[in-house]
Amino acid sequence: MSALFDLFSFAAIGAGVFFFFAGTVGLIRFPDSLTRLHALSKADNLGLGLIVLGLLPRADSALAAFKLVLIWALVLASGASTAQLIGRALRRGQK
Amino acid sequence: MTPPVLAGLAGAALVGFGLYGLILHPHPLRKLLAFNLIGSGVFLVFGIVARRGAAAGLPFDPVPQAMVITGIVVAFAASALAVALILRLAAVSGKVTLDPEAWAKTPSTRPDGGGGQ
Amino acid sequence: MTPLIATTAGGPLLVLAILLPAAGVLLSLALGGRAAEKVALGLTPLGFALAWLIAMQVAAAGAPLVYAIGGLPPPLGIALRADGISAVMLLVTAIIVAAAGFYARAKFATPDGTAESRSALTFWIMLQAIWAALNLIFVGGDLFNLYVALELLTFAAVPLVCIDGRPETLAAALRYLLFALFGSICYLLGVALLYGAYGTLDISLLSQRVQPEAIVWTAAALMTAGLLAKTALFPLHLWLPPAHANAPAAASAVLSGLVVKGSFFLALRLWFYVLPALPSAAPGAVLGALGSAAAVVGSVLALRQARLKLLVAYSTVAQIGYLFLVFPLGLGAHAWSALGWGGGLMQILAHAFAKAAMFFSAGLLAEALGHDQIAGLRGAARALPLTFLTLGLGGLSLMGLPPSGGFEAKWLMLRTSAASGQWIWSLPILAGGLLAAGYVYRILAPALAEGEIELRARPQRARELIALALAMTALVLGFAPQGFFDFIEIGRPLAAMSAP
Amino acid sequence: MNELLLAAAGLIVLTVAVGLARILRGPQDVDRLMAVQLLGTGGIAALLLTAYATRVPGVDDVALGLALLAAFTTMAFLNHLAANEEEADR
Amino acid sequence: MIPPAPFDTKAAAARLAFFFALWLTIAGWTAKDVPVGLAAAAGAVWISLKFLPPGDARFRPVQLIALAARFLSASLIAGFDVARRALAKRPDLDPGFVSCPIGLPSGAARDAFLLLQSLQPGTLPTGVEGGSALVHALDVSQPVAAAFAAEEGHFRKAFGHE
Amino acid sequence: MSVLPILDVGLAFLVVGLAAWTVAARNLFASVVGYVAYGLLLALVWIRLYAPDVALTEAAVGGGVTGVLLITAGKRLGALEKDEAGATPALALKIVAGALALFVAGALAWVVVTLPDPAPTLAPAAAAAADGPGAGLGNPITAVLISYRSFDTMLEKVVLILAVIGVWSVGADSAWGAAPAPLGRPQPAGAMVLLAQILAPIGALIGVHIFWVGADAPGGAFQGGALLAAMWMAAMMARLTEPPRIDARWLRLALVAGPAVFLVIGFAGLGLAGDFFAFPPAFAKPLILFIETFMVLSIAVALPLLVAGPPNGRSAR
Repeated sequence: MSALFDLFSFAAIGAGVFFFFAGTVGLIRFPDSLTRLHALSKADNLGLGLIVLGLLPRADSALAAFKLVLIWALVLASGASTAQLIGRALRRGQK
Repeated sequence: MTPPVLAGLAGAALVGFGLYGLILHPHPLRKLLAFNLIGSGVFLVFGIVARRGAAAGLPFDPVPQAMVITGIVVAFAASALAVALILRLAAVSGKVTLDPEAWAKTPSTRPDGGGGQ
Repeated sequence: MTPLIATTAGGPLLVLAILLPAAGVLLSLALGGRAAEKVALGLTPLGFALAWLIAMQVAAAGAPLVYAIGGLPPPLGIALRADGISAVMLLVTAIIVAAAGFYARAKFATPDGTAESRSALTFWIMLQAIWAALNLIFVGGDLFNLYVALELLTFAAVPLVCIDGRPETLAAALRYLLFALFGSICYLLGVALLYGAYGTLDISLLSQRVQPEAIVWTAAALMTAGLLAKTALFPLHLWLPPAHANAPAAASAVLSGLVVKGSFFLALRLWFYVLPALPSAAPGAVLGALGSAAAVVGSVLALRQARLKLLVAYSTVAQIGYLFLVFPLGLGAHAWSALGWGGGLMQILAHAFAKAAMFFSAGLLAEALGHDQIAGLRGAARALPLTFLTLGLGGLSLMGLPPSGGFEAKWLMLRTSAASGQWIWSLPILAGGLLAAGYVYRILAPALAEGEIELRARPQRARELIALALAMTALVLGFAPQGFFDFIEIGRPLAAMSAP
Repeated sequence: MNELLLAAAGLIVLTVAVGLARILRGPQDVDRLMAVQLLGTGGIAALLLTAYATRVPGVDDVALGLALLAAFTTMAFLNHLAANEEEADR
Repeated sequence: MIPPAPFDTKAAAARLAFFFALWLTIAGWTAKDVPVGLAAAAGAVWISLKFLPPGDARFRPVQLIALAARFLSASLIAGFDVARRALAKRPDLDPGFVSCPIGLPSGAARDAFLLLQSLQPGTLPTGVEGGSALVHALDVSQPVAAAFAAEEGHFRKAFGHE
Repeated sequence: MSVLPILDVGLAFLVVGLAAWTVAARNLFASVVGYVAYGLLLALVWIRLYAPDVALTEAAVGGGVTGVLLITAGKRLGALEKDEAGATPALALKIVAGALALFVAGALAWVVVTLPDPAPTLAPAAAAAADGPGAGLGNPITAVLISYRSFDTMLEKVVLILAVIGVWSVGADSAWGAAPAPLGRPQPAGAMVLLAQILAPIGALIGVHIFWVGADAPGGAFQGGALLAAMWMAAMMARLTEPPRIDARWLRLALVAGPAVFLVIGFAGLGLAGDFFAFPPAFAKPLILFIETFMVLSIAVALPLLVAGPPNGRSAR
């Protein structure tokens, strides 16, 4: 059972790292600020989500697991909001 | 290389960079950033002292850590006061130079009529 | 092995001396408006009484008063400790703060029709905060606690510099702040190293444990450099003249007379009390050389100033230089050390009183004439005799002419340099005295000359008398009895070994 | 397993470090800020991984604090853009 | 700015329950801390009522769960989408703005919808002007506006904004 | 073999690299952003030094409040920078400064690496005193801050108050008593409002938790107060609420509450426990929590005021 959990953790965390990597590549490679913003707001949030998912089986209690999810949710809300705000500023030609 | 040693070397480097910036940058906000770098380097030194002091079941010596917390508060207050001064200076005069020559009003203490402008 | 540091009789007075003005700060802010002035002035007699009581207790005990806060002795807790010089400095601070407070009433009264004004509230709160910070510096027994006191002092002093809001004062305040922050962070780094080396920051415990090793030298160098920046010792003096010259007179007096002494006092604590185990010749020589340079350079720069307040501020740079001669002349356990120690302390006191009196007078002069250009002083002495008498008496002490505290200080220092064979230190003392005569002459000569002068307003007699009283005090110090010098020996490590 | 968690944390820190090239390159202030956002998210991830590998107590609260404050600097930054824009429009 | 609304007991109770549950999540269950938790939750309710007065949203649990599931899968797809485009030999992009009409009135509900929408694959709303959300898309050849309208329908169902 | 060193070395390089960037950047704002990123990373470093309390402080102050302060200043001054750039330091000065910095850093590194072994420590003393003066607080750092070194902590709050007055005092005379300028723009975007509406109550809850848990676990009055302060700032940036007038009575009382309560209880200690700032053992813990509650209040009020700046506009009510 624990080996299964470990495998699950490993897979999820590995995928999370991959998405962080992809987000960074997007941030470096994409040609303009608006497209870079997509890379940032989508890939990294998913990356963090997967890492949280991978850590869930290792949490001490259900409450601790919920706490991890809460952390993710907060980052998600912040990231999504600021992405919109930055996009809005860029659309208006502000830098 | 244990974390304390690494952090100690990093702290020393931070102090060095900060000192360099503090002496050289003419802009007061840059000086403030440099001061904050020195500050965090000093806090890291406290941090390694605390970590090395692990004993009696405590993974760290609580006294230096408490001092760091006090120090961070004080450093923040200092930054806020400095920023308020810089912004006010910029608002009333349109410039933020610290060169005393630029501010000297009386001609006799101002040999060539202007410092950092 | 280490004696337990325990509270002595009279110890609670030390806590009160710090917390009384600190409580005044809180009360002034909470009540706001006119209450701040009342609170600040109301506390001055209480504060003076406390300082007096502490001095009496120290004299009676012949030993330092100690208070372990919360009943928790060092190394885990914090101790306060008042010895002879602490008690003297507490008294001086109480006197000058009170003088500055009563002197400042005319300028920092809350105007009628407003509930609260910016400059008044700031001044009264910061005055009390400076008082609290200085008292803690004088009696603090823990190096980190003293760091907090240093910061308290900085945060209280900086807003006073720019209290009138002109751009050049804001720039001066900003420079002062950056220097001061640099100074305190260097100090703090030294504190971190000392804790890392010995696991305590209590001064008396440290003094027993300190060995001359690399980490101690590094810590000492860093702390000293930081304190020098805060004390404005040459070549780190650049911030002082604009800051002190542009502040209102009452604030300048406190800044020049007391605030720079706070960081100097810590330098004394560091070398005389924390590090007596270090060999003292080399650091003493370095600090003495810097001090000598400051005494000469500061005096020369003072000679060249066109504004009276700037002249007085540069004179502070020079007089700070003399203070540092206490390191080559007083450090160590020599037969002559006590003599040099007495000279150094006398210089602190004489300069504090003389400089406060001179800034007060310069402020009165500027208010009466509408400017403080030295070139425009012709005939002013006739119109403002009391003010110029004060300037003259203060100048007497700065020059080091008898009878004055300044003379006593320089005389003791000259005697020490002769007794110790370090004749080299007598050169800057004499040169500085001559240069000081030059700049005092520059003020007095035009003022005493014939000339017509138009006064905008006649200064209040009471304010002139406050300034005069301080100048007289600087003079009277010249007659300090032997008992005074015995008193400042109380609690000095190595004092027993170096009886005069 | 703990080693793997730490390795993952190390990789994320490295990735973030590469992303910080945007602070260096810009070209706009917004791009620099995005790199800080990336660092915030990646930092929280690395923090959580380290916490579960080394069992330092209270790290989840640190992550919670960082998560709460993730958007702060960006909010302040954007508010100042808006101020500039209004001045330009006038 | 916000007119004082009559105190909505039901909303307050619901929020208290929510925030207290959140407290337990954060702090864990300790009997002696419960009073503090309740006080903190009450404070949070006060803040949230002050800043976000209860509206007329009606929650429909089934649709809400459906929405959450859709949202999670969408954000997974969004991540893959960005990763694919970023790691392609040449970044596969055809970016541009798409104007999508939006029916939700301005307010918290619309902001929340846009928040969710910003996590959809390839799209990023950048504010609303003149009744239309201006959505930045990584690939404007995709049916961005149609997907946006469909999502709005789902959202309205889940929150009873019909 | 352990991978831990890889993480640590990477972290150290990143921190030092960001510091170097902060000093070396040509553009003012780029330098500020570098510093903010650096502040975030430090939280990680503190975790590696087993200092979660400090990490929390660094996250709240370095990552949040300082970030807002510096980004605001950087953005406002960015427009000025071209006029001011002026004097570039001479090469000789650069060399001297570089040599000095190198010397200091080198000496420091040497001293730090050769710190005495075994390290002197007060940890055993603190652990032994945990149930006496430590008042049964499970978090020794809180015990140090409020009990052993109460004097530092109380005076540090006074420093904070002085800084607030100092910031106010640079304002115009005519503005005295008025409120600081709003933190946000007149009509904030919907996304920002929503974010503040979500974060403020949740963040307040978390702030209270971090304060409360600080008695026994990492956390404490300063960290909790800083989070509450950040949430207030978020609400102000989204214009859900406005900065208060600086002459408001409640504001003044909230500012002084922390140190004042500490001071009063410290004085009472003389009567109750025989010493200033001593706590009677029977109810030391509730007393400490009582003091800390007011500390949280003072910090939560002081930090946003420090960021908001001097009063603005005219003071007439």
